[in-house]
Amino acid sequence: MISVHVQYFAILREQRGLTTETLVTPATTPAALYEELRARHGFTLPADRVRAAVNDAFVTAGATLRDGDRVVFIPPVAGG
Amino acid sequence: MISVHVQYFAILREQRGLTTETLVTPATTPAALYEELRARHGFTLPADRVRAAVNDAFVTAGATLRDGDRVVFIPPVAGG
Amino acid sequence: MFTISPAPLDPGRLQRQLGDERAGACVTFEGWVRNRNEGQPVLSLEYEAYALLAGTEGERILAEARAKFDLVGAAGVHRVGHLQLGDLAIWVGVTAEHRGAAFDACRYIIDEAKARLPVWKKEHYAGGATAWINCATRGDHGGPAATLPPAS
Amino acid sequence: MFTISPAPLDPGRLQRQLGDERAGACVTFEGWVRNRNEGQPVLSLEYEAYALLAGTEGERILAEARAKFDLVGAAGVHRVGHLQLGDLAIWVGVTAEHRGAAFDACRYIIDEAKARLPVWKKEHYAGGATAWINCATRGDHGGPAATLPPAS
Repeated sequence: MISVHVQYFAILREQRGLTTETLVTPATTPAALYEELRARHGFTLPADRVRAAVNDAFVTAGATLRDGDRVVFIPPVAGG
Repeated sequence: MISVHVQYFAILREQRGLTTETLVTPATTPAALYEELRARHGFTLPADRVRAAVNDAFVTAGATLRDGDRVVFIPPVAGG
Repeated sequence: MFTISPAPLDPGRLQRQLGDERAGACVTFEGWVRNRNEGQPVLSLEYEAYALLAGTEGERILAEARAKFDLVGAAGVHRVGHLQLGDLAIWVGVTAEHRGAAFDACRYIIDEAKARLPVWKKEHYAGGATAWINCATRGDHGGPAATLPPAS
Repeated sequence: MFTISPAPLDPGRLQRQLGDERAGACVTFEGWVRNRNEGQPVLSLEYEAYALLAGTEGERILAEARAKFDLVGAAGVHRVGHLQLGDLAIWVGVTAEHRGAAFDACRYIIDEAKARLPVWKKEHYAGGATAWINCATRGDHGGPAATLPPAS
Protein backbone atom coordinates (compact mmCIF):
# COMPACT_ATOMS: atom_id res chain seq x y z
CA MET A 1 0.00 0.00 0.00
CA ILE A 2 1.21 3.49 -0.87
CA SER A 3 0.03 6.95 0.01
CA VAL A 4 -0.59 9.32 -2.93
CA HIS A 5 -1.86 12.85 -3.31
CA VAL A 6 -4.55 13.22 -5.96
CA GLN A 7 -5.57 16.52 -7.52
CA TYR A 8 -8.80 16.89 -9.50
CA PHE A 9 -9.68 19.32 -12.27
CA ALA A 10 -12.78 20.20 -14.23
CA ILE A 11 -15.42 17.46 -14.52
CA LEU A 12 -13.51 15.13 -12.18
CA ARG A 13 -13.25 17.89 -9.56
CA GLU A 14 -16.99 18.46 -9.76
CA GLN A 15 -17.87 14.76 -9.66
CA ARG A 16 -15.48 14.17 -6.76
CA GLY A 17 -16.65 17.31 -4.97
CA LEU A 18 -13.13 18.33 -3.94
CA THR A 19 -9.84 19.52 -5.37
CA THR A 20 -7.23 17.41 -3.62
CA GLU A 21 -7.10 14.39 -1.37
CA THR A 22 -4.45 12.12 0.05
CA LEU A 23 -5.28 8.44 0.09
CA VAL A 24 -3.79 5.04 0.74
CA THR A 25 -4.19 2.60 -2.13
CA PRO A 26 -3.10 -0.83 -3.30
CA ALA A 27 -2.89 0.57 -6.88
CA THR A 28 0.59 0.59 -8.38
CA THR A 29 -0.27 2.37 -11.65
CA PRO A 30 -2.34 5.42 -12.62
CA ALA A 31 -4.68 3.09 -14.54
CA ALA A 32 -5.41 0.96 -11.49
CA LEU A 33 -5.80 4.03 -9.28
CA TYR A 34 -8.25 5.63 -11.71
CA GLU A 35 -10.40 2.49 -11.83
CA GLU A 36 -10.46 2.39 -8.03
CA LEU A 37 -11.51 6.04 -7.78
CA ARG A 38 -13.98 5.75 -10.62
CA ALA A 39 -15.77 2.85 -8.96
CA ARG A 40 -15.84 4.71 -5.66
CA HIS A 41 -16.93 8.15 -6.92
CA GLY A 42 -18.91 7.36 -10.05
CA PHE A 43 -16.71 9.27 -12.51
CA THR A 44 -18.45 9.22 -15.89
CA LEU A 45 -15.27 9.35 -18.00
CA PRO A 46 -13.98 5.89 -18.96
CA ALA A 47 -10.29 5.24 -18.27
CA ASP A 48 -9.34 5.40 -21.93
CA ARG A 49 -10.41 9.06 -22.11
CA VAL A 50 -8.32 10.15 -19.13
CA ARG A 51 -4.56 10.81 -19.18
CA ALA A 52 -2.36 10.87 -16.10
CA ALA A 53 0.36 13.14 -14.78
CA VAL A 54 2.65 12.30 -11.87
CA ASN A 55 4.64 15.01 -10.11
CA ASP A 56 3.63 17.52 -12.81
CA ALA A 57 4.72 15.50 -15.85
CA PHE A 58 2.63 13.38 -18.21
CA VAL A 59 3.07 9.61 -17.67
CA THR A 60 1.66 6.50 -19.31
CA ALA A 61 -1.29 4.75 -17.71
CA GLY A 62 1.01 1.84 -16.77
CA ALA A 63 3.73 3.91 -15.08
CA THR A 64 4.76 2.83 -11.58
CA LEU A 65 3.31 4.84 -8.71
CA ARG A 66 5.52 5.48 -5.71
CA ASP A 67 4.72 6.45 -2.16
CA GLY A 68 4.21 10.20 -1.91
CA ASP A 69 3.55 10.77 -5.63
CA ARG A 70 1.28 13.62 -6.69
CA VAL A 71 -1.17 12.24 -9.24
CA VAL A 72 -3.46 14.19 -11.58
CA PHE A 73 -6.05 12.64 -13.88
CA ILE A 74 -6.53 14.73 -16.98
CA PRO A 75 -9.98 14.76 -18.64
CA PRO A 76 -10.13 15.42 -22.40
CA VAL A 77 -8.73 18.91 -22.85
CA ALA A 78 -10.51 21.83 -24.52
CA GLY A 79 -8.34 24.92 -24.40
CA GLY A 80 -8.35 27.88 -26.72
CA MET B 1 -3.89 64.63 -80.63
CA ILE B 2 -5.38 64.40 -77.13
CA SER B 3 -4.58 66.10 -73.87
CA VAL B 4 -3.97 63.81 -70.88
CA HIS B 5 -3.02 64.30 -67.24
CA VAL B 6 -0.18 62.04 -66.10
CA GLN B 7 0.65 61.32 -62.47
CA TYR B 8 3.98 59.76 -61.45
CA PHE B 9 4.84 57.66 -58.41
CA ALA B 10 8.00 56.23 -56.89
CA ILE B 11 10.88 55.62 -59.27
CA LEU B 12 9.02 57.24 -62.20
CA ARG B 13 8.31 60.33 -60.10
CA GLU B 14 11.99 60.62 -59.22
CA GLN B 15 13.20 60.03 -62.79
CA ARG B 16 10.67 62.50 -64.19
CA GLY B 17 11.38 65.01 -61.41
CA LEU B 18 7.72 65.89 -60.90
CA THR B 19 4.45 64.43 -59.69
CA THR B 20 1.91 65.46 -62.33
CA GLU B 21 1.90 66.99 -65.76
CA THR B 22 -0.63 67.65 -68.49
CA LEU B 23 0.53 67.01 -72.03
CA VAL B 24 -0.69 66.79 -75.60
CA THR B 25 0.17 63.52 -77.31
CA PRO B 26 -0.49 61.56 -80.50
CA ALA B 27 -0.55 58.35 -78.37
CA THR B 28 -3.91 56.54 -78.29
CA THR B 29 -2.96 53.81 -75.78
CA PRO B 30 -1.10 53.71 -72.43
CA ALA B 31 1.59 51.57 -74.11
CA ALA B 32 2.27 54.18 -76.78
CA LEU B 33 2.20 57.00 -74.25
CA TYR B 34 4.67 55.21 -71.97
CA GLU B 35 7.10 54.65 -74.85
CA GLU B 36 6.88 58.32 -75.76
CA LEU B 37 7.55 59.42 -72.16
CA ARG B 38 10.25 56.81 -71.65
CA ALA B 39 12.17 58.03 -74.70
CA ARG B 40 11.81 61.65 -73.61
CA HIS B 41 12.67 61.22 -69.90
CA GLY B 42 14.96 58.18 -69.82
CA PHE B 43 12.78 55.99 -67.61
CA THR B 44 14.76 52.85 -66.77
CA LEU B 45 11.76 50.53 -66.44
CA PRO B 46 10.89 48.77 -69.71
CA ALA B 47 7.24 48.95 -70.76
CA ASP B 48 6.56 45.32 -69.89
CA ARG B 49 7.28 46.02 -66.21
CA VAL B 50 4.88 48.94 -65.94
CA ARG B 51 1.11 48.69 -65.60
CA ALA B 52 -1.33 51.47 -66.36
CA ALA B 53 -4.35 52.97 -64.66
CA VAL B 54 -6.77 55.40 -66.28
CA ASN B 55 -9.15 57.50 -64.19
CA ASP B 56 -8.16 55.50 -61.07
CA ALA B 57 -8.81 52.00 -62.46
CA PHE B 58 -6.36 49.47 -63.85
CA VAL B 59 -6.48 49.14 -67.66
CA THR B 60 -4.66 47.05 -70.24
CA ALA B 61 -1.68 48.54 -72.08
CA GLY B 62 -3.78 48.61 -75.27
CA ALA B 63 -6.80 50.44 -73.84
CA THR B 64 -8.00 53.51 -75.73
CA LEU B 65 -6.97 56.86 -74.28
CA ARG B 66 -9.46 59.71 -74.48
CA ASP B 67 -9.02 63.43 -74.24
CA GLY B 68 -8.90 64.52 -70.59
CA ASP B 69 -8.00 61.08 -69.19
CA ARG B 70 -5.95 60.86 -66.01
CA VAL B 71 -3.17 58.30 -66.62
CA VAL B 72 -0.90 56.68 -64.04
CA PHE B 73 1.98 54.37 -64.86
CA ILE B 74 2.52 51.82 -62.11
CA PRO B 75 6.05 50.54 -61.46
CA PRO B 76 6.44 47.05 -59.98
CA VAL B 77 4.75 47.18 -56.58
CA ALA B 78 6.37 46.34 -53.26
CA GLY B 79 3.92 46.90 -50.45
CA GLY B 80 3.86 45.24 -47.05
CA MET C 1 7.29 32.19 -22.95
CA PHE C 2 3.99 30.43 -22.38
CA THR C 3 1.96 31.37 -19.33
CA ILE C 4 -1.44 30.79 -17.72
CA SER C 5 -3.14 33.98 -16.56
CA PRO C 6 -6.07 34.47 -14.18
CA ALA C 7 -6.04 38.18 -15.13
CA PRO C 8 -7.42 39.61 -18.39
CA LEU C 9 -4.89 39.54 -21.25
CA ASP C 10 -3.48 42.74 -22.72
CA PRO C 11 -2.68 41.99 -26.39
CA GLY C 12 -0.83 45.26 -26.93
CA ARG C 13 1.55 44.60 -24.07
CA LEU C 14 1.97 40.96 -25.10
CA GLN C 15 2.84 41.92 -28.64
CA ARG C 16 5.27 44.66 -27.63
CA GLN C 17 7.36 42.07 -25.79
CA LEU C 18 7.97 40.46 -29.22
CA GLY C 19 9.37 43.67 -30.74
CA ASP C 20 12.65 42.97 -32.56
CA GLU C 21 14.34 44.85 -35.41
CA ARG C 22 15.19 41.59 -37.15
CA ALA C 23 11.48 40.71 -37.50
CA GLY C 24 9.59 41.68 -40.67
CA ALA C 25 6.39 39.77 -39.86
CA CYS C 26 4.27 39.35 -36.76
CA VAL C 27 1.26 37.00 -36.79
CA THR C 28 -1.04 36.80 -33.80
CA PHE C 29 -3.93 34.50 -33.01
CA GLU C 30 -6.62 35.42 -30.50
CA GLY C 31 -9.29 33.01 -29.33
CA TRP C 32 -12.43 34.90 -28.31
CA VAL C 33 -15.45 33.64 -26.38
CA ARG C 34 -18.19 33.42 -28.99
CA ASN C 35 -21.93 33.37 -28.49
CA ARG C 36 -22.57 29.97 -30.06
CA ASN C 37 -20.98 26.51 -30.15
CA GLU C 38 -22.16 23.52 -32.16
CA GLY C 39 -25.33 25.48 -32.91
CA GLN C 40 -26.17 26.17 -29.27
CA PRO C 41 -26.29 29.71 -27.77
CA VAL C 42 -23.56 30.20 -25.16
CA LEU C 43 -23.77 32.80 -22.36
CA SER C 44 -20.28 32.52 -20.86
CA LEU C 45 -17.31 30.18 -20.51
CA GLU C 46 -15.29 28.95 -17.56
CA TYR C 47 -11.69 27.98 -18.21
CA GLU C 48 -9.73 25.87 -15.74
CA ALA C 49 -6.09 24.84 -16.16
CA TYR C 50 -3.60 22.54 -14.53
CA ALA C 51 -1.40 25.62 -14.58
CA LEU C 52 2.00 24.12 -13.87
CA LEU C 53 1.78 21.37 -16.49
CA ALA C 54 -0.01 23.67 -18.96
CA GLY C 55 2.89 26.12 -18.71
CA THR C 56 5.45 23.35 -19.23
CA GLU C 57 3.54 21.89 -22.16
CA GLY C 58 3.06 25.35 -23.69
CA GLU C 59 6.80 26.01 -23.48
CA ARG C 60 7.42 22.65 -25.14
CA ILE C 61 5.09 23.60 -28.01
CA LEU C 62 6.89 26.95 -28.46
CA ALA C 63 10.24 25.14 -28.54
CA GLU C 64 8.91 22.75 -31.20
CA ALA C 65 7.74 25.72 -33.28
CA ARG C 66 11.15 27.39 -32.98
CA ALA C 67 12.81 24.16 -34.13
CA LYS C 68 10.45 23.65 -37.09
CA PHE C 69 10.19 27.22 -38.41
CA ASP C 70 12.63 30.08 -38.93
CA LEU C 71 11.38 32.39 -36.15
CA VAL C 72 12.59 35.46 -34.34
CA GLY C 73 10.24 35.08 -31.35
CA ALA C 74 7.15 33.26 -30.08
CA ALA C 75 4.94 33.57 -27.03
CA GLY C 76 1.55 32.51 -25.74
CA VAL C 77 -0.84 33.02 -22.83
CA HIS C 78 -3.98 31.12 -21.88
CA ARG C 79 -6.53 32.87 -19.70
CA VAL C 80 -8.35 31.02 -16.92
CA GLY C 81 -11.48 32.00 -14.98
CA HIS C 82 -15.04 32.90 -15.87
CA LEU C 83 -15.05 34.69 -19.23
CA GLN C 84 -17.84 36.62 -20.90
CA LEU C 85 -18.77 36.88 -24.58
CA GLY C 86 -16.04 38.62 -26.55
CA ASP C 87 -13.37 38.04 -23.89
CA LEU C 88 -9.90 36.95 -24.96
CA ALA C 89 -9.23 33.32 -23.94
CA ILE C 90 -5.90 32.62 -25.61
CA TRP C 91 -3.28 34.75 -27.31
CA VAL C 92 -0.42 33.45 -29.48
CA GLY C 93 2.12 35.75 -31.13
CA VAL C 94 4.95 34.85 -33.49
CA THR C 95 7.59 36.96 -35.22
CA ALA C 96 9.85 35.99 -38.10
CA GLU C 97 11.89 37.61 -40.83
CA HIS C 98 9.34 36.40 -43.38
CA ARG C 99 5.59 35.94 -43.16
CA GLY C 100 5.39 32.31 -44.28
CA ALA C 101 7.21 31.04 -41.20
CA ALA C 102 5.22 33.35 -38.94
CA PHE C 103 1.84 32.11 -40.24
CA ASP C 104 2.86 28.45 -40.18
CA ALA C 105 4.31 28.64 -36.68
CA CYS C 106 1.35 30.55 -35.24
CA ARG C 107 -1.02 27.96 -36.68
CA TYR C 108 1.15 25.13 -35.34
CA ILE C 109 1.22 26.59 -31.85
CA ILE C 110 -2.52 27.16 -31.55
CA ASP C 111 -3.35 23.75 -33.04
CA GLU C 112 -1.01 21.98 -30.62
CA ALA C 113 -2.10 24.11 -27.67
CA LYS C 114 -5.75 23.23 -28.23
CA ALA C 115 -4.90 19.55 -28.49
CA ARG C 116 -2.35 19.25 -25.70
CA LEU C 117 -2.61 21.90 -22.97
CA PRO C 118 -4.30 20.59 -19.81
CA VAL C 119 -7.00 23.27 -19.97
CA TRP C 120 -10.73 22.66 -19.72
CA LYS C 121 -13.71 24.68 -20.83
CA LYS C 122 -17.19 24.68 -19.34
CA GLU C 123 -19.95 26.29 -21.34
CA HIS C 124 -22.84 28.04 -19.62
CA TYR C 125 -26.17 28.07 -21.47
CA ALA C 126 -29.46 29.91 -21.02
CA GLY C 127 -31.46 28.34 -18.18
CA GLY C 128 -28.39 27.47 -16.12
CA ALA C 129 -27.31 24.28 -17.90
CA THR C 130 -23.57 23.75 -18.32
CA ALA C 131 -21.24 21.32 -20.09
CA TRP C 132 -17.57 20.48 -19.88
CA ILE C 133 -16.56 20.46 -23.53
CA ASN C 134 -15.20 17.14 -24.87
CA CYS C 135 -16.14 15.39 -21.60
CA ALA C 136 -19.57 14.08 -22.61
CA THR C 137 -19.89 10.30 -22.30
CA ARG C 138 -22.38 7.87 -23.80
CA GLY C 139 -24.84 8.41 -20.95
CA ASP C 140 -24.94 12.16 -21.67
CA HIS C 141 -26.62 11.51 -25.06
CA GLY C 142 -23.32 12.14 -26.85
CA GLY C 143 -21.97 15.21 -28.60
CA PRO C 144 -19.47 17.65 -27.24
CA ALA C 145 -22.12 20.15 -26.22
CA ALA C 146 -24.43 17.68 -24.43
CA THR C 147 -25.65 19.40 -21.29
CA LEU C 148 -24.98 18.21 -17.78
CA PRO C 149 -27.23 19.36 -14.92
CA PRO C 150 -26.53 22.87 -13.66
CA ALA C 151 -23.60 23.02 -11.25
CA SER C 152 -24.71 23.20 -7.63
CA MET D 1 -12.38 48.32 -44.88
CA PHE D 2 -8.98 48.83 -46.47
CA THR D 3 -7.29 52.20 -46.03
CA ILE D 4 -3.99 53.96 -46.69
CA SER D 5 -2.70 55.93 -43.71
CA PRO D 6 -0.03 58.63 -43.52
CA ALA D 7 -0.34 58.47 -39.70
CA PRO D 8 1.15 55.71 -37.50
CA LEU D 9 -1.14 52.68 -37.15
CA ASP D 10 -2.73 51.76 -33.81
CA PRO D 11 -3.18 47.97 -33.83
CA GLY D 12 -5.29 47.94 -30.67
CA ARG D 13 -7.82 50.35 -32.12
CA LEU D 14 -7.79 48.55 -35.48
CA GLN D 15 -8.46 45.21 -33.86
CA ARG D 16 -11.23 46.53 -31.60
CA GLN D 17 -13.19 47.58 -34.67
CA LEU D 18 -13.37 43.86 -35.54
CA GLY D 19 -14.96 42.91 -32.20
CA ASP D 20 -18.01 40.67 -32.73
CA GLU D 21 -19.64 38.12 -30.42
CA ARG D 22 -20.03 35.68 -33.31
CA ALA D 23 -16.24 35.49 -33.78
CA GLY D 24 -14.20 32.80 -32.03
CA ALA D 25 -10.91 33.51 -33.81
CA CYS D 26 -9.01 36.65 -34.72
CA VAL D 27 -5.80 36.41 -36.76
CA THR D 28 -3.73 39.51 -37.43
CA PHE D 29 -0.70 40.09 -39.61
CA GLU D 30 1.67 42.98 -39.04
CA GLY D 31 4.47 43.86 -41.43
CA TRP D 32 7.33 45.55 -39.55
CA VAL D 33 10.30 47.46 -40.97
CA ARG D 34 13.23 45.13 -40.40
CA ASN D 35 16.91 45.98 -40.27
CA ARG D 36 17.99 43.80 -43.18
CA ASN D 37 16.74 42.85 -46.66
CA GLU D 38 18.37 40.40 -49.05
CA GLY D 39 21.38 40.36 -46.74
CA GLN D 40 21.87 44.14 -46.78
CA PRO D 41 21.52 46.33 -43.64
CA VAL D 42 18.56 48.70 -43.94
CA LEU D 43 18.31 51.98 -42.01
CA SER D 44 14.77 53.05 -42.87
CA LEU D 45 12.01 52.63 -45.46
CA GLU D 46 9.90 55.04 -47.43
CA TYR D 47 6.46 53.89 -48.54
CA GLU D 48 4.54 55.65 -51.27
CA ALA D 49 1.06 54.69 -52.48
CA TYR D 50 -1.32 55.55 -55.25
CA ALA D 51 -3.79 55.96 -52.42
CA LEU D 52 -7.07 56.00 -54.29
CA LEU D 53 -6.39 52.90 -56.37
CA ALA D 54 -4.65 51.15 -53.46
CA GLY D 55 -7.78 51.62 -51.35
CA THR D 56 -10.02 50.30 -54.13
CA GLU D 57 -7.75 47.32 -54.78
CA GLY D 58 -7.49 46.59 -51.05
CA GLU D 59 -11.29 46.58 -50.75
CA ARG D 60 -11.45 44.21 -53.71
CA ILE D 61 -9.00 41.84 -51.99
CA LEU D 62 -11.06 41.92 -48.78
CA ALA D 63 -14.22 41.14 -50.77
CA GLU D 64 -12.46 38.18 -52.42
CA ALA D 65 -11.42 36.88 -49.01
CA ARG D 66 -14.99 37.20 -47.71
CA ALA D 67 -16.24 35.24 -50.73
CA LYS D 68 -13.61 32.49 -50.42
CA PHE D 69 -13.60 31.96 -46.64
CA ASP D 70 -16.25 31.82 -43.92
CA LEU D 71 -15.45 35.12 -42.18
CA VAL D 72 -17.08 37.41 -39.67
CA GLY D 73 -14.94 40.46 -40.49
CA ALA D 74 -11.79 41.61 -42.29
CA ALA D 75 -9.87 44.86 -42.47
CA GLY D 76 -6.50 46.22 -43.51
CA VAL D 77 -4.40 49.39 -43.47
CA HIS D 78 -1.19 50.22 -45.27
CA ARG D 79 1.00 52.95 -43.84
CA VAL D 80 2.78 55.46 -46.10
CA GLY D 81 5.63 57.85 -45.32
CA HIS D 82 9.16 57.51 -44.00
CA LEU D 83 9.26 54.60 -41.52
CA GLN D 84 11.96 53.65 -39.07
CA LEU D 85 13.13 50.20 -37.94
CA GLY D 86 10.41 48.37 -36.04
CA ASP D 87 7.61 50.59 -37.38
CA LEU D 88 4.36 49.01 -38.48
CA ALA D 89 3.98 49.19 -42.29
CA ILE D 90 0.86 47.08 -42.87
CA TRP D 91 -1.83 45.62 -40.63
CA VAL D 92 -4.36 42.97 -41.66
CA GLY D 93 -6.97 41.58 -39.26
CA VAL D 94 -9.51 38.83 -39.85
CA THR D 95 -12.21 37.34 -37.62
CA ALA D 96 -14.13 34.11 -38.13
CA GLU D 97 -16.09 31.59 -36.13
CA HIS D 98 -13.25 29.11 -36.56
CA ARG D 99 -9.50 29.59 -36.76
CA GLY D 100 -8.87 27.74 -40.04
CA ALA D 101 -10.79 30.31 -42.08
CA ALA D 102 -9.21 33.19 -40.15
CA PHE D 103 -5.65 31.99 -40.82
CA ASP D 104 -6.30 31.19 -44.48
CA ALA D 105 -8.03 34.51 -45.16
CA CYS D 106 -5.38 36.59 -43.38
CA ARG D 107 -2.69 34.87 -45.41
CA TYR D 108 -4.66 35.39 -48.62
CA ILE D 109 -5.15 39.09 -47.95
CA ILE D 110 -1.51 39.86 -47.18
CA ASP D 111 -0.25 37.78 -50.12
CA GLU D 112 -2.59 39.55 -52.53
CA ALA D 113 -1.94 42.96 -50.99
CA LYS D 114 1.82 42.59 -51.45
CA ALA D 115 1.34 41.48 -55.05
CA ARG D 116 -1.38 43.89 -56.14
CA LEU D 117 -1.58 47.13 -54.13
CA PRO D 118 -0.03 50.07 -55.95
CA VAL D 119 2.41 50.74 -53.11
CA TRP D 120 6.15 51.21 -53.46
CA LYS D 121 9.00 50.85 -51.03
CA LYS D 122 12.33 52.62 -51.09
CA GLU D 123 15.08 51.27 -48.86
CA HIS D 124 17.64 53.59 -47.31
CA TYR D 125 21.08 52.11 -46.62
CA ALA D 126 24.12 53.25 -44.68
CA GLY D 127 26.03 55.88 -46.65
CA GLY D 128 22.92 57.42 -48.18
CA ALA D 129 22.30 54.91 -50.98
CA THR D 130 18.68 54.04 -51.70
CA ALA D 131 16.75 51.59 -53.87
CA TRP D 132 13.16 51.27 -55.03
CA ILE D 133 12.43 47.61 -54.33
CA ASN D 134 11.51 45.47 -57.38
CA CYS D 135 12.33 48.38 -59.71
CA ALA D 136 15.92 47.46 -60.52
CA THR D 137 16.59 47.00 -64.23
CA ARG D 138 19.42 45.33 -66.10
CA GLY D 139 21.58 48.44 -65.98
CA ASP D 140 21.35 48.49 -62.17
CA HIS D 141 23.34 45.22 -61.99
CA GLY D 142 20.15 43.31 -61.20
CA GLY D 143 18.70 42.10 -57.93
CA PRO D 144 15.84 43.67 -56.05
CA ALA D 145 18.18 45.47 -53.64
CA ALA D 146 20.51 46.95 -56.24
CA THR D 147 21.33 50.49 -55.17
CA LEU D 148 20.52 53.59 -57.11
CA PRO D 149 22.45 56.80 -56.46
CA PRO D 150 21.32 58.72 -53.36
CA ALA D 151 18.25 60.85 -54.01
CA SER D 152 19.13 64.52 -54.49
